[in-house]
Amino acid sequence: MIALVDGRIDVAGVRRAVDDSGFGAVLVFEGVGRDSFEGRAVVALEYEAYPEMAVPEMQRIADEAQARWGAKVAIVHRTGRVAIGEPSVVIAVGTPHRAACYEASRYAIDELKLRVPVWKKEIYADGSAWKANAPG
Amino acid sequence: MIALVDGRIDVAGVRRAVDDSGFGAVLVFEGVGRDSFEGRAVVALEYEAYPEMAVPEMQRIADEAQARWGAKVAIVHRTGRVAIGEPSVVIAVGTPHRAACYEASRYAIDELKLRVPVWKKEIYADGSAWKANAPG
Amino acid sequence: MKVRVLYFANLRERRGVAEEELEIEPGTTLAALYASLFPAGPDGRIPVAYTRNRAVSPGSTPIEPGDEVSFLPPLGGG
Amino acid sequence: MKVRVLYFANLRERRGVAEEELEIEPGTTLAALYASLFPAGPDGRIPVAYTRNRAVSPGSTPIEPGDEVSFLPPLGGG
Repeated sequence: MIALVDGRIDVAGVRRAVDDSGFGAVLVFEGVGRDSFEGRAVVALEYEAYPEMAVPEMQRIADEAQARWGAKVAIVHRTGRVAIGEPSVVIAVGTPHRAACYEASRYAIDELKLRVPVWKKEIYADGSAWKANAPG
Repeated sequence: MIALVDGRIDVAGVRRAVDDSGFGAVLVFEGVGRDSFEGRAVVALEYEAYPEMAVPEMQRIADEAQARWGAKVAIVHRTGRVAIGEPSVVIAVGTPHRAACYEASRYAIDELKLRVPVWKKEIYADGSAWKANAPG
Repeated sequence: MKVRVLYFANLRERRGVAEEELEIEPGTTLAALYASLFPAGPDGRIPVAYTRNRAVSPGSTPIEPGDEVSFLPPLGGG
Repeated sequence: MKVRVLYFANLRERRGVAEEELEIEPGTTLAALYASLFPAGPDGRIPVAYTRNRAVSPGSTPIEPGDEVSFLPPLGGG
């Protein structure tokens, strides 16, 4: 399951996408909207994507994790407004053993932040700002 | 939330236990019953605990992760029979940033396997065996 | 010749549209089109990755008729 | 003197009960009690961690009246 969605992410659905009776470890990572950035109160986030590039790039990351760790990977990123405390991205990874699960999960979120064309705007009580991820 | 439970683990409930509007990353680890061990078909698992020692030890691990990474940690381990594909343990970790989340989650499961008095029996079609975790 | 240009995030806000069809000179490169659309301001230019037909491409790439072109500001996904 | 002994996993199966109250000599150590309850078989003895009153303790620890004692086989949680 690789997708961009406009409303709330069905976290349990992303988890189920990596069901496999041969897996002993499953990790679900949620990137969640925080209520502050460098001391400034954030009231919501807004995400925007280039879908025709973002979805294939997420698929490539999942395929890379599959090739490298034998992991099944599901990635769903949200677009539009995201409330504080709600996930903007959910990544589920399943593997036979846990060491590979942690490595593959970390790889997927790190690569997503570097490579997938998605942008984030922080909304404050009195304004807003586009926020880039720190470089790799 | 630190608990031993006798039936299915409410994964979403464990996740909710680490809700916090200051957290930007949440990881849910599931240790899941696998369908084979060294090529032998496993039909189910059975877990047994020393509850009066296991629960305080899980709490200590959560407290250590809190002190070291500022993480909120919830740990639920199941006892009794666990079907293949179902989680025997669920660990939810929330932190402000993701690097600490991965470290704290990995710490919690690694320490649990080393320190928490829980035992696992693999059930085969034609027998069973107690299985210890590999040493540290 | 015609080219389809997509804008995202702060570039979309500055341009005021999410996409448009433009008429450009044959041989125009990705970097030249970006520079002409977004003149440097007091803070310089937003650094971008150039894309042509949904693939990241060098700024020196000449645009072909009918291409879909975009300029990706620093990413913020996750 | 009386001591409460708990058994888990393969030790529980070998002993046939999950717990029992035993009468032991004053001064008996954790290791001595384990050795007397589980004589070494052809494969030797299952290696255990000794516990007294729910705390892991050295095998040389003398058992006190009323203690809760156990022998933890290699762990398999997770």
